[in-house]
Amino acid sequence: MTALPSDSILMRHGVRRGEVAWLLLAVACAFVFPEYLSVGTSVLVMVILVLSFDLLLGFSGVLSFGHAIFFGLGAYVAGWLSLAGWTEPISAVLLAGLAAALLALVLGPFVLRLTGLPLLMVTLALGVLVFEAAHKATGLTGGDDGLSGIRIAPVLGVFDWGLGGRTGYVYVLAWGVLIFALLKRVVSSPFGVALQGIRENPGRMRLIGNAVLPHLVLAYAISAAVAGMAGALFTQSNAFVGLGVFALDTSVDVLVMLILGGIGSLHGALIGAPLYMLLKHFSSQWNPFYWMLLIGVLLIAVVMFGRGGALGIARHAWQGLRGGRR
Amino acid sequence: MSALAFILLYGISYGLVLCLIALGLVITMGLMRIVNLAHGAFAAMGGYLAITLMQQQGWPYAPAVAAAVVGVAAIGVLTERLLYVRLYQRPELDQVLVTIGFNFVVIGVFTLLFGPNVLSITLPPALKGNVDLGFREFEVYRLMTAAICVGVIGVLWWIFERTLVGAKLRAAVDNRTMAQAMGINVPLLLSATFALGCALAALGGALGAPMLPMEPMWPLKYLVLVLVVVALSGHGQVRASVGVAMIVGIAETAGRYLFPQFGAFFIYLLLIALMVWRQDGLFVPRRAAGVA
Amino acid sequence: MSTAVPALEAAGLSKHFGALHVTRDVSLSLQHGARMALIGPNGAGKTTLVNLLTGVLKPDAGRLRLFGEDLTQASASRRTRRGLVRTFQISSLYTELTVFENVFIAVSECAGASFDLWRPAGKRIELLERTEALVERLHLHEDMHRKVSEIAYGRQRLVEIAIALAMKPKVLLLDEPAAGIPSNELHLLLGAIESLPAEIAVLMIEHDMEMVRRFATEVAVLVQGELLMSGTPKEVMSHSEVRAVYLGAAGTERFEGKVLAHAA
Amino acid sequence: MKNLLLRAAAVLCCAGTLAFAAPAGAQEPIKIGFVGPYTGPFAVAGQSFRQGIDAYRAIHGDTAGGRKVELIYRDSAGADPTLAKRLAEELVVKDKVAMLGGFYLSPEVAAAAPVANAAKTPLFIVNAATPALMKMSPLFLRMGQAINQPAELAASYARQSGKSKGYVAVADYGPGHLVEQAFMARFAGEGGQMVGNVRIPLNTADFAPFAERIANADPDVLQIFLPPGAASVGFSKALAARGLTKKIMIIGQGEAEDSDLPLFDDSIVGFKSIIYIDANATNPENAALSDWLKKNAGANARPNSFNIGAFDAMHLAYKMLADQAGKPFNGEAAVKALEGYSFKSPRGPVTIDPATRELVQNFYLREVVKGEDGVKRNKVIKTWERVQPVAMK
Repeated sequence: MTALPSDSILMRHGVRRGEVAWLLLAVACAFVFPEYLSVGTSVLVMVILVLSFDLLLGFSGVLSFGHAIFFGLGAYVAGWLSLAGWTEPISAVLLAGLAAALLALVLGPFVLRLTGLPLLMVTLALGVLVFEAAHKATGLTGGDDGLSGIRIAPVLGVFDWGLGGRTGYVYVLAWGVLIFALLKRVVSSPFGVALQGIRENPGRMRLIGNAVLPHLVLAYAISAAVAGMAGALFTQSNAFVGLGVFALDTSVDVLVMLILGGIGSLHGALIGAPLYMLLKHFSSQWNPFYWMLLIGVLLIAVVMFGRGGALGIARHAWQGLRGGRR
Repeated sequence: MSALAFILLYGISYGLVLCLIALGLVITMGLMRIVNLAHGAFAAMGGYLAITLMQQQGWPYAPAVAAAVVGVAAIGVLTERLLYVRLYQRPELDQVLVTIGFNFVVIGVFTLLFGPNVLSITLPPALKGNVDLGFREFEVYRLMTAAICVGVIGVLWWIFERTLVGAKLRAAVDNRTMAQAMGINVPLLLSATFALGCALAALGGALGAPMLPMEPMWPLKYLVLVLVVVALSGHGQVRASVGVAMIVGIAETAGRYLFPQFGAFFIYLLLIALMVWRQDGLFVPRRAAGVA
Repeated sequence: MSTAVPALEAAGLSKHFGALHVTRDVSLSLQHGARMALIGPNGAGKTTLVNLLTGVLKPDAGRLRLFGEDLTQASASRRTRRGLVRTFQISSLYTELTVFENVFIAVSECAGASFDLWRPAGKRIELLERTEALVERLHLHEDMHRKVSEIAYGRQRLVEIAIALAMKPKVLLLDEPAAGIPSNELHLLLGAIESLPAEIAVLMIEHDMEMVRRFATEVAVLVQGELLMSGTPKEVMSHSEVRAVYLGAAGTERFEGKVLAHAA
Repeated sequence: MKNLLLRAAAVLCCAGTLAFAAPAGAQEPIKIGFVGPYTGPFAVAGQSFRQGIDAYRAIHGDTAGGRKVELIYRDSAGADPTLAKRLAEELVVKDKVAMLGGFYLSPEVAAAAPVANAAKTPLFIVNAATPALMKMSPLFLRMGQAINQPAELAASYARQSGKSKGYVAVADYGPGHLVEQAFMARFAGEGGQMVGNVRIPLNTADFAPFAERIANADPDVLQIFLPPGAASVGFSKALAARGLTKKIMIIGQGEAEDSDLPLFDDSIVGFKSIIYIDANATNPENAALSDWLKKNAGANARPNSFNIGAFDAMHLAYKMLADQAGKPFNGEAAVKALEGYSFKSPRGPVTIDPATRELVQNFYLREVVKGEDGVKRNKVIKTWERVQPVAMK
């Protein structure tokens, strides 16, 4: 058996240097910028959410404008659990992921039959519908006021959630590493390879005997589970959850982050979310509409000229430096 | 009885404006085979342009609207030549992303130029006030808008069904390769169609400004409604879109009137149910199951 | 003819779209290891027949059996899993993936691995080795790690066949495999087809008479959705109706090998 | 790494200066963090917060209780309560602020409550108006209103004006629901009959169906509550088109402030609204604020609920610092000491209600009139003096 090139979709397993570097950087941030840990935590939560979206869009080719429903459901499940007295955080994250996955298993068989504009419209409509329903169900969601008074027990019974957010940062980072490793496992598996086949040519997959819909539904459920876990982490690290978690903006932001970072490798999420939030932070002095202008131009530029987002650009630059082939 | 009259009058006048905007999108999407989420931006440009001409240049209403339509058609051709040409061969995802990006840019520019607030259009005195229809009062403005929409849709209908240009257009919407083989200058046709689509959008945006007031977020806020019409019409189904737009307009109005609490739900539930039931469009005969 | 159960047996297949009858009462049977060609003029309904056989379309009437098992109502993917595999007239591949990855997807699917979420694909040595073997069998090793969209069209056709073989077909339908292949690459295709395992029954839909002559032991002629006749190539050729309807004088010449150039 | 080095250097420097300087406590500036929407859809409010603060400091100086006061502003941009919470946390942890202020939306306050409670930091709610917020922390002081107050006054006023058939139309979100409940309860409680109510979804484009419903119910007074901007303009047009503006009394809150009036056509004339400030009041505090705004924030800048709220927040901040001069700042004690405190605000005389930590203040009924110069403005037609906030259960 001759060796496969390292950039083959069959060779996604194994730890890359870049991944280790990213983790070291994330840990270093905790020491270098201790005042910004709560911002850092929210960046990490978004990284996890974008990872989940990459499985869906980048690997399975499902363009959804309703990803926030899973993030939001997970966030509220964590909130409800806490208010009901279930303050243990780790199990709450798992339960939130489970709830989101179940919702995806229910919706998936209907939604994933569609492609193109109908798929886009139905996921968008689902997103809006869930938002409106959450808005109406003030008894469950707290309406515009959200759920406050959320208490979270110390992580593993030891690490207390004080002001400053060190516990939150390390906790979310640990979840991020775990989830990344699991997702990586999934996308490197024959299942992950089949998903990429479905993304490229679903009709052909069917004709080689692949059960396309079940594959997509499973991918949808995994993606939803991760999004739900991100939602739970969001609630736990903020000790608050409001309707914003269901907002269409969340779905669109996630899409933009993924595209900016680079699609279909899981690594784009690691870069895209921090990049987007950093850009947003530094342009926060501006009117948010200038921010839209900036993001619009970036989006067009990345798609038209810089295929592969920040990751793709970096890779090209690296190959250029090394006088690379291809 | 009065409820029914209200729902029909307001629903149809609302649906007609939607129809005008959506028709532009149905034609361009049908012909160009791209997912164009930037259509709302052109409609909003129409509204803003008309308002600017009236407020800053002191133009009267009718010429301002007409000039806005022509102006946006020109912007449309420019955009098509510079941006959309590069998208025809791209995957759907790229088209979605670029057109969303275009929306963001347009929203940013609107805010820069016009500020974040609503800009209202001043109607000429003749269009203000109500007219007595015998069974109830009705806004002159809505009546006039409905009449213009019916007129424009009628003319389009005539062009599509009765003229050579229309035949070519239908042929190209149906089967672009075939049209090319028949010697139709497709690039020119694409530009012309895009201009037509943008002109319709701009007309809808300018005429509809009192119903759907101009604000920077307009392109995204009302895009969903327009897309609902397009998605339910089915691919390139120009005729179906008229019917669908009426249904959406009436359903929206009825939903908000009869169930104001859940009015916002109504249209989305309808969309999801119909799309899952018939993803090719409402009035499209179902294709034989499983055709690749 | 052997008396064993035929590999593939179609009986009385009919299909119409509206008033247009595209397939009328077609019956044919492929024995184990058969090499049959299906010929017919443009618009004879050859592709519709292939779609009916593979389950892309459902027939209005008629039955289909694979090794005696009734698959008339089975979905395309079920038929594929049963060993009824096809290639496409127009290449339908995963164009952004490499040749190796294209074949691997089919190998993995056939091995039932596509629901394995845990073991990395790159460590499934048995799958990788089978993929490599198929790639080599079709002489694709040079292009193995290039994207399908970047290789020559003729070689893309070979990838099609490699994918079909990866699915361990018992009955293989080749839908105009030579379409679009430049003549200087045709020998690769012919070589590949000639080296197909003998036990596979092959039905080839083809225009190119040179291909048919070299490949087929049986020929079936489809005209206006109806099976005009079938028999050995010689029998078919000597049939006056076939000549009249389909081949014409020029066709006869080509069939008899006087014109060898490939016709598009 | 660089940061660590810098910090080490800073510590060394401080240690060095300590040896020479007088005891540091009195000299060290005290910081106040202000979280507000300085950009985005509500930027007008955030910028007004800032104007109010700048005006106060221009008039009253930048020291209190012998210490220099520093302001730190953090932008909560759109509607993101978790961002507001994060900013509050950052202000407390990193910038070590002694007090927090601002907060445009109620959920922002709800999200930030644990921060104030954990750090014992007094927090001025300048705008957010949900009554229940005050229960979340004993460190909250509200510079605005509880949103039910003007709705109840509107109901009473309508009854006193002889209106008997009431209708409420509110935006379908938390504050809207509160206005609806308050108006309906008070109107019915005073013998009126509610003929209907409707909640208008925030994303509504065409308001005609709502106007139609209202007209069909045939009320003689309509309480509305909608966000300013697109919704208010659209709704007012729909009401006019259905002939309601001329026919019935319409009372709102902040839908048509003077700065927004150019967006409306003349059908808005006659629209009534109730709010706790009067931009044209002639008291010296308001005159001073008004002057400063005209000179420093543009000729069109007027006192509004946001800049007056921030102005008063600064007044209370200075008061707390003066109360605790010479001591390390204790937030809980400082808030406690303010209970029952009265002062003169640009909005008129106010007292901090000891039971609720809300303001006892005047409310003003205004009506949109069109002047001879063709400019529309809000004119006060009635004043309720020293309205007592309702104690929470």
